[in-house]
Amino acid sequence: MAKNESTQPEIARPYANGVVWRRLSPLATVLVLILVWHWITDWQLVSRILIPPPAQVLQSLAKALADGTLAKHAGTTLGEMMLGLPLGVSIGLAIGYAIAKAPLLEYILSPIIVAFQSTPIVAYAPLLIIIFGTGPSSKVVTTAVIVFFPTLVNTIVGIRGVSPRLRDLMRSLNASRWQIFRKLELPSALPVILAGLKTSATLAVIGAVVGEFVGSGSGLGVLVISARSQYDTPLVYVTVLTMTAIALSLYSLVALVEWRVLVWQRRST
Amino acid sequence: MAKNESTQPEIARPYANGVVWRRLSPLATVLVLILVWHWITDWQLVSRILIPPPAQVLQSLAKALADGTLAKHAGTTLGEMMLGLPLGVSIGLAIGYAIAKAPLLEYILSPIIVAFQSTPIVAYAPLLIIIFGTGPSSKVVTTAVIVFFPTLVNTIVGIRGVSPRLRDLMRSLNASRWQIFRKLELPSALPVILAGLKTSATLAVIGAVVGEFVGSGSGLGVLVISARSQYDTPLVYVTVLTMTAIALSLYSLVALVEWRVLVWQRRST
Amino acid sequence: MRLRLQQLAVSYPAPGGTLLPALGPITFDIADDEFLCLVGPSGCGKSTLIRVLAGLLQPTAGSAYCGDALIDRPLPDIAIMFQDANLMPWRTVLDNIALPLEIAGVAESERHQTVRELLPQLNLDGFELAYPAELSGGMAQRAALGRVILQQPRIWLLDEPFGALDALTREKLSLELLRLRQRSRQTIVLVTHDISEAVLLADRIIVLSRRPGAVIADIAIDLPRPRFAAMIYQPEFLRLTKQVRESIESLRD
Amino acid sequence: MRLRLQQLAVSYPAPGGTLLPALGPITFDIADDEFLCLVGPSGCGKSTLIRVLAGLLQPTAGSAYCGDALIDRPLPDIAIMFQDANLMPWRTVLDNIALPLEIAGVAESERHQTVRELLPQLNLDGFELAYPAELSGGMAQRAALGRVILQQPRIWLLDEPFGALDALTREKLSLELLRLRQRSRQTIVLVTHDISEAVLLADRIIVLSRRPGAVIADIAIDLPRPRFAAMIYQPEFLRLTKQVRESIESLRD
Amino acid sequence: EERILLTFIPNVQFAPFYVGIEQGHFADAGFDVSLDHLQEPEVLDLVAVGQANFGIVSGEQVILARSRGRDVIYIFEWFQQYPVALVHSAALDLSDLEQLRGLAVGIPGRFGASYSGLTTLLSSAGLTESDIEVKEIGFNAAEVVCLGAVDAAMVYANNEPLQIRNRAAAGDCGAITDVELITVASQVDLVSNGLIVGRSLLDSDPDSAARMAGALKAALRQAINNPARAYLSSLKYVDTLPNGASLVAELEAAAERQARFLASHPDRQAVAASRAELLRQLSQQFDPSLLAQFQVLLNTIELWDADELGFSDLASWEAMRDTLALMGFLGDELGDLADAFSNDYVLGGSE
Ligand SMILES: Nc1ncnc2c1ncn2[C@@H]1O[C@H](COP(=O)(O)OP(=O)(O)OP(=O)(O)O)[C@@H](O)[C@H]1O
Ligand SMILES: Nc1ncnc2c1ncn2[C@@H]1O[C@H](COP(=O)(O)OP(=O)(O)OP(=O)(O)O)[C@@H](O)[C@H]1O
Ligand SMILES: [Mg+2]
Ligand SMILES: [Mg+2]
Repeated sequence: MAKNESTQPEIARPYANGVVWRRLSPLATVLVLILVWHWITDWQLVSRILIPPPAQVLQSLAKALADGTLAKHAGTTLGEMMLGLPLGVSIGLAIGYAIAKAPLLEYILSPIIVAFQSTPIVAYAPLLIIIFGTGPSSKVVTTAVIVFFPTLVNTIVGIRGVSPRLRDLMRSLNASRWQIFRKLELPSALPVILAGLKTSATLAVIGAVVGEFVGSGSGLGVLVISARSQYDTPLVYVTVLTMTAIALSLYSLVALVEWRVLVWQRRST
Repeated sequence: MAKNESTQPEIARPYANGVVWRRLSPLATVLVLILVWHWITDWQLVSRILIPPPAQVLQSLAKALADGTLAKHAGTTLGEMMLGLPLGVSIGLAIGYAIAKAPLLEYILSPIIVAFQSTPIVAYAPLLIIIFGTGPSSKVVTTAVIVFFPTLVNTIVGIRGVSPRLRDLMRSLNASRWQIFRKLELPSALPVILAGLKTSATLAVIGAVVGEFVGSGSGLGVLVISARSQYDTPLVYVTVLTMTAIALSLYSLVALVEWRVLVWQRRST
Repeated sequence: MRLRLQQLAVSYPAPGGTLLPALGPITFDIADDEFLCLVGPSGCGKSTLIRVLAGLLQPTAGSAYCGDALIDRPLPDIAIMFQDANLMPWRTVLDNIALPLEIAGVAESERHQTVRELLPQLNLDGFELAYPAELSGGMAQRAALGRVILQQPRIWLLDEPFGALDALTREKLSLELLRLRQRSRQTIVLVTHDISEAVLLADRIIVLSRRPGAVIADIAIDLPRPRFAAMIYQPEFLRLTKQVRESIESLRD
Repeated sequence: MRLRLQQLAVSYPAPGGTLLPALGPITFDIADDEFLCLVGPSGCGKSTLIRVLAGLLQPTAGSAYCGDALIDRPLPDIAIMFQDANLMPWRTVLDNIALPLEIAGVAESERHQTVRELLPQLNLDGFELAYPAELSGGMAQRAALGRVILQQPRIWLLDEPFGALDALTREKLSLELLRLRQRSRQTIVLVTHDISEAVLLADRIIVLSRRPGAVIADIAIDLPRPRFAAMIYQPEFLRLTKQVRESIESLRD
Repeated sequence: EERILLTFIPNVQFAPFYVGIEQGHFADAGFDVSLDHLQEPEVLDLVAVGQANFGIVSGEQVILARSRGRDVIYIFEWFQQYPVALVHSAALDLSDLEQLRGLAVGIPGRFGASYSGLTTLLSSAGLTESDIEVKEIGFNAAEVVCLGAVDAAMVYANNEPLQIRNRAAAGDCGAITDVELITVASQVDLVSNGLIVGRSLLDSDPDSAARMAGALKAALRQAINNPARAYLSSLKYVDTLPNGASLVAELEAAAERQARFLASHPDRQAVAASRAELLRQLSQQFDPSLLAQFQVLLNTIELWDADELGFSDLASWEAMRDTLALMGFLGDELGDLADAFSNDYVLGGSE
């Protein structure tokens, strides 16, 4: 099969034909997962206390939707992410670009950068609360911190991988720095940068939620802890599935951009 | 400066000369950071409650080293990481490779993969403990889970970026699948995969520590909470700095491999 | 081994969902041990044809056989030299040339030995540790040629192997090719834009039309062998050259 | 504008910390509006010289001037066509050719218009939306040529611009080049391995020695202009061709 | 091997369990005990599904979890007093809880004992949450209070106030020089932390439940009576405890003395006085930071101590249930509260 695919000259075809199928396949996966989940609870393979049946979760979802709980908390978390994600990503892009241009910077900055990435939030929670308060801004920070690193390292590698020949071409055309970035470096590094963004986008949810764990009045992190502390397992599931849905949407968004932008790579495979 | 670097034919030079400097520069950064830290506490810019003076932290470090506390807890966490990191990374490599070869898989698996990445551990803590117990194995799992994703997405992009022309070459030489992987795909995708590993390696610490938060008797995660609860801020700092040191070592290890493996890229820039 | 092309045609998918006919339909045989030169306008499908014979591209219609075997995947007896040098940027010249031996499982010391013996003929001695990005255009091409030579194939598919080389090096290497072939007879399909070169080397020259390439001339070159550079001043050589040139010039628009 | 090369030499760092002398020291001038052809063995430093003149490579010794200006960075009046096509794989043919206009800030509709007018001369019409990976070797080279033409430079640096082209296309494009030059006089430095082509096009041919390249012959081509393809049968042409060939053959080892 | 699931992390507050292991109370009752630390909901769920026989959680968790279908029974009340309190600067006059109105009060989040405690305090003063400004500050009360980001905060009475006080005394707590406490226990008797078992254990092996309750009771009493010994027993389990040689030597001596003193069967008041005396002696020799954890132990002992250990009464359960109802946390299956706990098993043990 794989062999056939690469020997046939009609390379663009499978993509064109497969589009509908491909778009639907994640839904199929979700359906299968729900079925498996249903069976697990139906046959009581695991206690219902630990894994509630899908129907119960659906009911809980309906309720959380109806009384606005879910919307409120998801709204908070989304709001935090929508600031933290672009913030962290842009800093990652900027510093990553700088490091790619001046490799010494990587050595100088690595202790700081790695420290940011490897310190659990509990350790600096008091600082965070004192400096940013208990409002959304501290969660924007935790999101930005967690999101920053994957974008950074992938930007470095992406920009370093730009063809030196094409750099020569741009220089010979007297292109400005900005033009070199916009017309050469960015498109050339894009596949790798987008991979970094995929990691960043899915980590963003965790970043906001973990920030909320530190101390918050609303948000999915608060909802999940509150549901857990009230032993409302179906609501825990509703909350977690909401997080996954958000992460999956962001992931899909990046995947869509990737798909659109990399026509040339698909066509030339 | 940047211009000069790229117009000079003596491309390999700056690397050769700069090696010593480069190796030392992270140390310089650490020294500067400690100085800044010292001034902050010395001039009481921030309350000592939040940031203890370096001298106090050093004292605490000496004690934690002398009585073996640090070694014991760091040992636990390291042990968890040393299993979880390779586990997560190999699964990431394997699935990433499979997805790169059969793009449909990405669509099918994405809901599951993203769910793993975006679910905070609190939500599945009971299941984790029921299945893996409270021993190190549950932390191996949390480490593997957090480490898996960056390796995965970068492997996908790396393998997809392999030149179709060189694939043709390998096929025309009747290379086996394994040879194609070993001699073409791996070296070609390596820069991107190593970037994924950089993210994974630094996340590994967080993965183990967060796993310890769920429930554990020892490990740096336990130590940091224990120190927090006793308001022993210097010990909190000692623990966090240990985590950073571990993450930095792993990061440097990957960076070293990168540096060795990518001679050709440096030579041809 | 005989190569047979039967109603072979290739189309590529083009932007807009249409198909771009790139080659054929084309039917001809290449005899065992024949040295065939392919000439034709740029973009007429020469490389496409070579890729089909190498088993790297499935034709859209018709088929190609090597002996009795349908070529539907790369066959072990056939080696291809691509139009671009196609070297691995992370391998040194030595390791790039040695790649076929490496894949065949030859031990490192032995394959390095073999390559080092080959390097002087390629004028690449002293560059075994250079990376492809450090080579001139012609040097990269010579490395790629070295890689094919090491495969010792029964059938050689050479896509403009001397395109980036100066006259002297070109002459040296094409004579080297003839010499190799004289020791053990092989089938060679060579794409070139140089008519004198084609006449000097080939048993037969096939001229392709503009895209989609079809055979517009099939000229037997019955110059005696062994051939040598000075032959280009012989009247018979000039006549053949003129014949090929004329069939190409008939394509002038 | 006059190009002046003064004791110009380039060495590359080689594996093992040594230096590889690639070119020179070399000293000569290229007159304003001169058409200079550079020939020489593969790996003798021709591309290196072109890159120095383009301001992309700092010489290790000596210097190059354009008029009175030291060439220490790419100058706006000078355009280079690389030995490999050097197209951006993510851009269509249209956008690859239009790149210089895009960088100069020409509006999209205008630059597309300009490129579309140029495509027929390059035999690339119908391929504006193709990606480089979908082009044949010669087509990619023609796209790269189109990109230089659009720059309308005062000084052209062309590194084997017709290397991957068949005789017909080669002829067509080189005559097109002469025509362009006749309308507004320009300085052209062209690297080629084809001696007839060099004699047909050049005012002057410089033959370089083996690496590190030094001038071993500097031959003025005083054939009348305008030139045309049929000139190759004229005795004066044959005499000049022979002269160039002989100086190259003196390099034979 | 018998697992007891504890919450949080190894800490001197779990001293009775260390004492029980080190001094053989569990072994005497036929148990080879190992301790695990998990988050409270995990402890409860694992006991509910029978992954472990014994766990320690707070009473409110039992009510909440039972209202969502977990059949666990509380058989031994470990903390006699609800451990949560409101801490505030001594400069702030809160003699009447009504004065909380309009103040910023920090709690870790809207869950757990702190939140229940706050709700109870407010309702006993006739206030509701909307009368004050609730700030979710996580477990960072000491820093946040000292730096003045809140006026008061809900904390564990045995730990944070001590830490803040020590800092304030050292001039390290911003403008605050001393703090005061309003304990929840001083207002309402709420059921507190205790030992839980699953229904299936009570059905299959009620005797082991009784033996465990008895062993815990004995160990707890021992910890209360001889805190120096309890601290020393904890050293092996809590490696962040101050364990300087001179402190350990002093505590060894004190433990010996206390053992002799206990042989005379002193009453509760006398024992309490002996603890206070020991602290006074130690304070003269050791830096407050070295003694902090020992002091935490003594504070905690105040919350444990009672004439009869292990018993909980229905009224404290009802008070807790009312608080939870007020918070809107109760699920739909709230059965008879009397099924949630039992004092029968405490009787099985001996002191
Ligand atoms: N991968 C591809 N996808 C789409 N079209 C292609 C592809 N490869 C080649 N073509 C088209 O097929 C035609 C023939 O290409 P081919 O490379 O075979 O020409 P060629 O005869 O080798 O030309 P040249 O002498 O310039 O190398 C061209 O029009 C080209 O655009
Ligand atoms: N980037 C580089 N690093 C190191 N050595 C190089 C580099 N580029 C070229 N060289 C060396 O410099 C010498 C001249 O190379 P150059 O590309 O100028 O040759 P050329 O005359 O253009 O040859 P050709 O006709 O084969 O293209 C060669 O020996 C080559 O190996
Ligand atoms: Mg071709
Ligand atoms: Mg060259």
